[in-house]
Amino acid sequence: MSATAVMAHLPALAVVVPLMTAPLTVLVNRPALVWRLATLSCLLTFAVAVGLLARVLELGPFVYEIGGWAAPWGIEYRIDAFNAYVVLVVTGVSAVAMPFARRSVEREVERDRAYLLYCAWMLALTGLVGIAVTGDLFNVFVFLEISSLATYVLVSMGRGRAAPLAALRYLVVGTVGATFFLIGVGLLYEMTGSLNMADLAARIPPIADSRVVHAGFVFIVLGLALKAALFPLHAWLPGAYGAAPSAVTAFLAGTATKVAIYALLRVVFTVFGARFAFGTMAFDVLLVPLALAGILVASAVAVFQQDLKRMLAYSSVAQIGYMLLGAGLVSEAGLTGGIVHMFNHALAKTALFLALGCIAYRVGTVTVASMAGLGRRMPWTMAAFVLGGLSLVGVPLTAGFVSKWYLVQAALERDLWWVAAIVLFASVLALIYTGRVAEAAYFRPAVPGGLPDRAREAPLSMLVPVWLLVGLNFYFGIDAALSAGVAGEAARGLLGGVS
Amino acid sequence: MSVETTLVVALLLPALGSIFVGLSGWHPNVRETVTLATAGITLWLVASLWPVVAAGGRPRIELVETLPGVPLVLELEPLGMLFALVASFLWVVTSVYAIGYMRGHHELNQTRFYVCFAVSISGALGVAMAGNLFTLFVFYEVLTLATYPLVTHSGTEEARRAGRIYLGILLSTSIGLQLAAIVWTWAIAGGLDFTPGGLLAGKVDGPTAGILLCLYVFGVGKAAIMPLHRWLPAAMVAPTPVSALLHAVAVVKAGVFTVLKVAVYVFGLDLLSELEAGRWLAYLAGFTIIAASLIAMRKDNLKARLAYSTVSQLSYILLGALLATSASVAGAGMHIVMHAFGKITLFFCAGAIMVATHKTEVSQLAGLGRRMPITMAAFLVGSLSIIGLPPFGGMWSKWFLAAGTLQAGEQVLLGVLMLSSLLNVAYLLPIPAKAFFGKPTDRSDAGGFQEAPMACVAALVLTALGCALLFIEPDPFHQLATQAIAPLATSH
Amino acid sequence: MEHHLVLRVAAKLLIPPILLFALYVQFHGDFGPGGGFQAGVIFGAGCILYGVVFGVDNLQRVVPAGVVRVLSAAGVLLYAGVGVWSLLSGGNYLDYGVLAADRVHGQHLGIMLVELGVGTTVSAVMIGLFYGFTSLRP
Amino acid sequence: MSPLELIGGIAVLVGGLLAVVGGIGLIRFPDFYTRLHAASVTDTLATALVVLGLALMASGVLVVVKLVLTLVFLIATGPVAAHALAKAALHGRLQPQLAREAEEDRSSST
Amino acid sequence: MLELLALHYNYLAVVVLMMTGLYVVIANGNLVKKVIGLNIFQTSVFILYISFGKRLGGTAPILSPDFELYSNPLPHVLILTAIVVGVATTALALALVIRIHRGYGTLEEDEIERIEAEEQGGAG
Amino acid sequence: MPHALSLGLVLYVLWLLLSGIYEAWLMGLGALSCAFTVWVAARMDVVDHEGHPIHLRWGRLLVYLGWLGREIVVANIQVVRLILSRSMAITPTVAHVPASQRTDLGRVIYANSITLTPGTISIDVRDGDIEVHALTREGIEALLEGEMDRRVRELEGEPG
Amino acid sequence: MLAAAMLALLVAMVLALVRALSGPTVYDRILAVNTFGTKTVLVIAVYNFLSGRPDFLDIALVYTLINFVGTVAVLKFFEYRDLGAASGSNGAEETSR
Ligand code: NA
Ligand code: NA
Repeated sequence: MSATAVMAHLPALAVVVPLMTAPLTVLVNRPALVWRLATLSCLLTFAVAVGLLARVLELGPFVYEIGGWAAPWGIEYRIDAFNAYVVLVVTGVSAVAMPFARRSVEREVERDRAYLLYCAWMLALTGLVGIAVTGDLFNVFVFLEISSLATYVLVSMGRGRAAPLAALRYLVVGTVGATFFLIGVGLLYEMTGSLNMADLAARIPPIADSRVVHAGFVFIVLGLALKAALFPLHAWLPGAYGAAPSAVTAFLAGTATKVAIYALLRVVFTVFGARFAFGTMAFDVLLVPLALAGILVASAVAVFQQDLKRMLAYSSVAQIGYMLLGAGLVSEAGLTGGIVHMFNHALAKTALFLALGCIAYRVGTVTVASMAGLGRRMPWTMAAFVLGGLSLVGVPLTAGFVSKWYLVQAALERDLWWVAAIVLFASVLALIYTGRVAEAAYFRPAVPGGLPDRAREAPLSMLVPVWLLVGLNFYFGIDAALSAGVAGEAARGLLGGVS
Repeated sequence: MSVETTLVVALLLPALGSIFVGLSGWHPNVRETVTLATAGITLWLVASLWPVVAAGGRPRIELVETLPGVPLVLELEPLGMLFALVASFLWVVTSVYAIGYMRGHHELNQTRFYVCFAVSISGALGVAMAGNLFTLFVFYEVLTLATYPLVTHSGTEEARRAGRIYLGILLSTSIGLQLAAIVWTWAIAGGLDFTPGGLLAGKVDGPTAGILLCLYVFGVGKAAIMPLHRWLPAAMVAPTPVSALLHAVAVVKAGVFTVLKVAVYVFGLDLLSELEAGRWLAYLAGFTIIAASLIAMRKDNLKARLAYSTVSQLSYILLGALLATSASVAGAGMHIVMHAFGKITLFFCAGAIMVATHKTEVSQLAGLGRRMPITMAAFLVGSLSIIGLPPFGGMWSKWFLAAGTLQAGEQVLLGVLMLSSLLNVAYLLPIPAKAFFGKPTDRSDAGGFQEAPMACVAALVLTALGCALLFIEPDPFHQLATQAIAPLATSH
Repeated sequence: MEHHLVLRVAAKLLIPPILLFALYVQFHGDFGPGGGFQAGVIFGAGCILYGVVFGVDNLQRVVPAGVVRVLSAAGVLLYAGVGVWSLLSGGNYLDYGVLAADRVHGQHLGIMLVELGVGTTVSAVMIGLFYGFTSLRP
Repeated sequence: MSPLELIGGIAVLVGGLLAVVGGIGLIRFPDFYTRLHAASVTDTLATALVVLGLALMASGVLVVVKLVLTLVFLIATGPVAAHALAKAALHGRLQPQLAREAEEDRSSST
Repeated sequence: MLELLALHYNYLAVVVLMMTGLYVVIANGNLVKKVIGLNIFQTSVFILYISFGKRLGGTAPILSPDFELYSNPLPHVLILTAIVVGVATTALALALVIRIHRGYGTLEEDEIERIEAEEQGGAG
Repeated sequence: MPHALSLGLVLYVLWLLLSGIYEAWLMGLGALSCAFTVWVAARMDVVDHEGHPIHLRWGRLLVYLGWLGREIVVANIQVVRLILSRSMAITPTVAHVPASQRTDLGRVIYANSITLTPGTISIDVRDGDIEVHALTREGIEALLEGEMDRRVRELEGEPG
Repeated sequence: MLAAAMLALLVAMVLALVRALSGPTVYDRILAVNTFGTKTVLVIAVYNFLSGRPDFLDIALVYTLINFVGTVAVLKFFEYRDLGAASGSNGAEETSR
């Protein structure tokens, strides 16, 4: 196939590459080889994602028909700036976390089960990318469940007996969410006879008064909100993130909820349209307060966590609030802020979880108490953690700042000064919980015998991914032209679908 | 090297130097040589820009467009020049002092100290050279974060608590209020550039401007207006060179400088002088001046007393900025310089006393003048300058501030300034008086001459001389301060 | 002694027709997508019935765990591979029409292979899960 | 509606009603073993009536074959499952609630 | 009329099943029962989809005459896929349940939470 | 081997019945499928006189099924009456019923017939008898009369 | 008529569900779930006719099979606490002599 032919098939390749890798990981029996295969696949998928984004920015939105059948009967992949952006985030996080995973997995997962982890990882990636590229609602469900099932497996592979418990709890909530989504999709199908998003978008307005459509909206939104861990439906997340193997947590934190948010925004803005969602259904009346409550409550809870994985997990719940707040403000600035925060938070949170993975690798436990004196023992890791934390706080020149800038701007645009105030206040909470770690690491002397002897700097193969992300946090904080630019384009695309 | 390049290099040099400082950590001599060399070159670079700015040049360079319409811009205007000069000069002096102090005090983690110190200077210079509100905010935060490890330096529970308060107040106000104000300003004005005559002039109505002003004034926690002053006394647990950095060189000065810049270039004096909120804030500054002085009087701990003194003195500058007259703004600008030299002298002295005698309380100092005559003489000089008495530089800034209150028709605030000077006398002068004329409580003080290490003494003598020199030659700084409001000055 | 005589005999009678029915569904998916899932489920269920009644060791003898692992992977590979084949033949992903000179024939061939992949994977995964369960003794 | 369809419909309806009766038995009967009997009402006659009724209404041979196959499978597996259930319950020491005389018989015989 | 009624009773059954399943999932402390509840909950959707059958057929698309065999394959796929997903989920859930039982020796959530709390208390 | 051949044949008939499409391609697939199934079944060791009882008297089996169907209908009516009766006059009974069949298969058919008939359930199958739970004592008594036992025994041919 | 039959079947399903939830023994529950499954098959079959599309008969068949295998597996698990053992002492070997 020529290069142009490859370009034409990028949407399919983004799904096919990880999909083909998954069975290969099962067939290959040696963990080291499996990892190499998975890493190669992740990098390849990322390259595909880059190509996809470049193509969209160059040509504008385009459609790829799976199986060569035209929509609405065949399944089509519909690519615009938003999809391409999300695919880039997902594959990028995977491509960074996978190289990191080898050492981490060696330590945290039994050797003969490692292949299962890589297989599930690739399937999760397949599902997540699939959700992002497909233009068919039922296909979203299928990919959602592929990624979810793989994710449950991944979570259950964490150390200790808490891992299967967390996985099961996640499974229960995730299944309820997916089932809600499926019900909603079914109701829409019943009313319109279509599953294609673009087709639905055209067919819904004439029947927007139907109660079945309303119910469909509620079910779909509820289901995706569960998957996205929108406060107060977030209870599964800290347990799952806390129990999963470190590399998996980093991968999930950067991708899973974001893709769910993508799906939510896609359905709300593209399928139902902002007029229906926010006009008829008054969705923002619910979404904005919940997002804000999530930002505040989860941030506050994070402050009191002793386990750092759980702390960051609660922080994620808060950050999800930011992303959805942007959507709830229903403006270009708000959506841009929400979408760019998907990108920026992926950079920051993945860096932080990977840094935690380094600590877990050397120290074993990741509690605030076990950080004491670690600033000297693992200087590069801790520095990365602190810098990543700055991005989470939203200090200027870090990626996190860019998101907050847009969100505050969007809030002020609508004269919601108190929303702006909460957004900013929560940054201070983020400061407190990340600051606590920095304080312990640098200004608290190590308890004699508190750190194991092997607690020295993490190996280079783990540090490089961490610092790559830290560097990107600053790069995209200093020059946000690309990240914010594409997010803006995606936001305009979402809003443009309405008017 | 073009002027713009010089600007960038001067800004980045301390940060780059910090890397070398960090790398040379295992060799204290190399480390300190690098520190001094970096400080010296930085001062030379900054000074080389002075003639350009004095001649009316406004070197400007856009580094990168972070967000659409929100670039990182450096621009050096007179007020910034003034601040940059003070900061870079005092860095040299403080570095000399720090070497003596840190070695004499056998501090741990000295490398971290020097690294953070250098980054802080970059932050301060960035604040001074910021061409728009966003850039200023960026470096304001850099400064906050880089000084946090310095405040927490000793790692004791008290130090960590102080660090928490420090970071908590400074970051929460800056992110919570200042950033909001900046975004709002952007929304109103469509840009963030510092504009002579005021970015917001003519674009905003009274009440909105009032709220914005409050956001800015309270959002700049480093200016330590009450009730946001708590971090400053708390931070006195830090080593003395850090106190110098906080109180004189960089941190609080960055705070009041920010308010001054906002007053002059964002609101513009015309708009500001009409704002009711500005008046109320000026009164709050007046209250802070008196209240902090009263608290200072009751503090026996020397550094705590000096810290409250700083709180009080900072509000002089706020007062000057908020009154928004030509004289008050000039006075405010000059007070940045004058207070810096006076207060750094006092802290150097306090540190020298601590290194030499391990004394921290005012009540322990009786009779110390015989043992440490040079230090106590310098303390007297610093005190007099802070009080505003001739023949020291502090007199000039107070003079212009007083004139400013009258220009603005605020006789009450003139009274505040007068009363405050008396209070200054009451809490500062007893210290050298006791030292020279008091009876030693401690037998060792009766012994012979025993000053702090040479580097410390040299530094504090230098700054004390600076106080005197500023009395004789205040013009360069007065010129810079008035240049900033030149359009206004001609219109009055 | 013969504890589950009824079950044993019933299973012996039922299993061959079940397996055949699975294959029937596999190849008669109405030429539309979907047949593979059912077929795989049925085939897997038949095998599991055998495993439940005659013991997992016997089932392991019939379908060793390694074979199950390979089959589950091979099915996915077949599924995805047909898609790639259609890509390489100049069509879109899973556009089977290009797989043969005659579009209809190509469609049939493509669907059959894809369904075979699905069926293989589904049944292998089911058996694999059964092995997983039985190896996890509470 | 053809007579065949009518008969089929009636059969299906009767089957459905039988299923309800079975369900009632499932609720009313006092213990597990007796409930098994109630369930077998559905397993046998109700199922047969419904499926055969449907077969009478069916239009294609294929549908009839599938229906018959379903019935055969249901009839073949139903008693096996019921037997397995009863046996498992007994093995799990679930004692049947017996009529008094029968209980005496049983105790005397063992 | 009767058919309409039946259709509505269908919805009723779906809702009843859904609520029952959800209730068991939420209210029951036993993990196995939770899984069963989840299953019931999912089953409600299958029934919902099947009860759409009529409409599903109503919109059969007409493709090119070559492919009349493909007349709407959708309903099949939808339900089957959903069922397969449901079965996979249940299987995974049960596997997890077994591992949990092995780890904690119980499947009651209260009990597990108590054990967890004790562990936390012992560690901190 | 005869079992395997016969099984393959029976399965192929089933295939043809189900398929309804008599093209060479699909019929070939059917043959392959049957062969594959027989192969798997042989690996499973289920192709024997129990798994594929060619020795049964198939003619009698049809007669028996007819008889059994009638019994089931009758029994159904009785149980339905019991369920719906207000007093619910049940007398649950457990008893051992003699089973005179010579083969396991025969006993299984007998046990399943008992279970299929509402009102009686076989709980356990032993060599000489079957333990039965009945809803009423009459159910046991009917079984003890031995007609079903005899009819099933007559089905048994010579195991091959 | 079919609709009424369907309604009846649904009622029966609800009754089974009640038993499944109220227990009291695990065997009651399994029995109820098994019965529930049988009725689900019937409902699917009837609905096929009601909607005029006999597409789902395959599903009904599959469901029957799964219902049976599932019941046996669950029973076995509860009886022996182990899915993997051969039922009773004899496996296929014994009978295949
Ligand atoms: Na997250
Ligand atoms: Na019976």
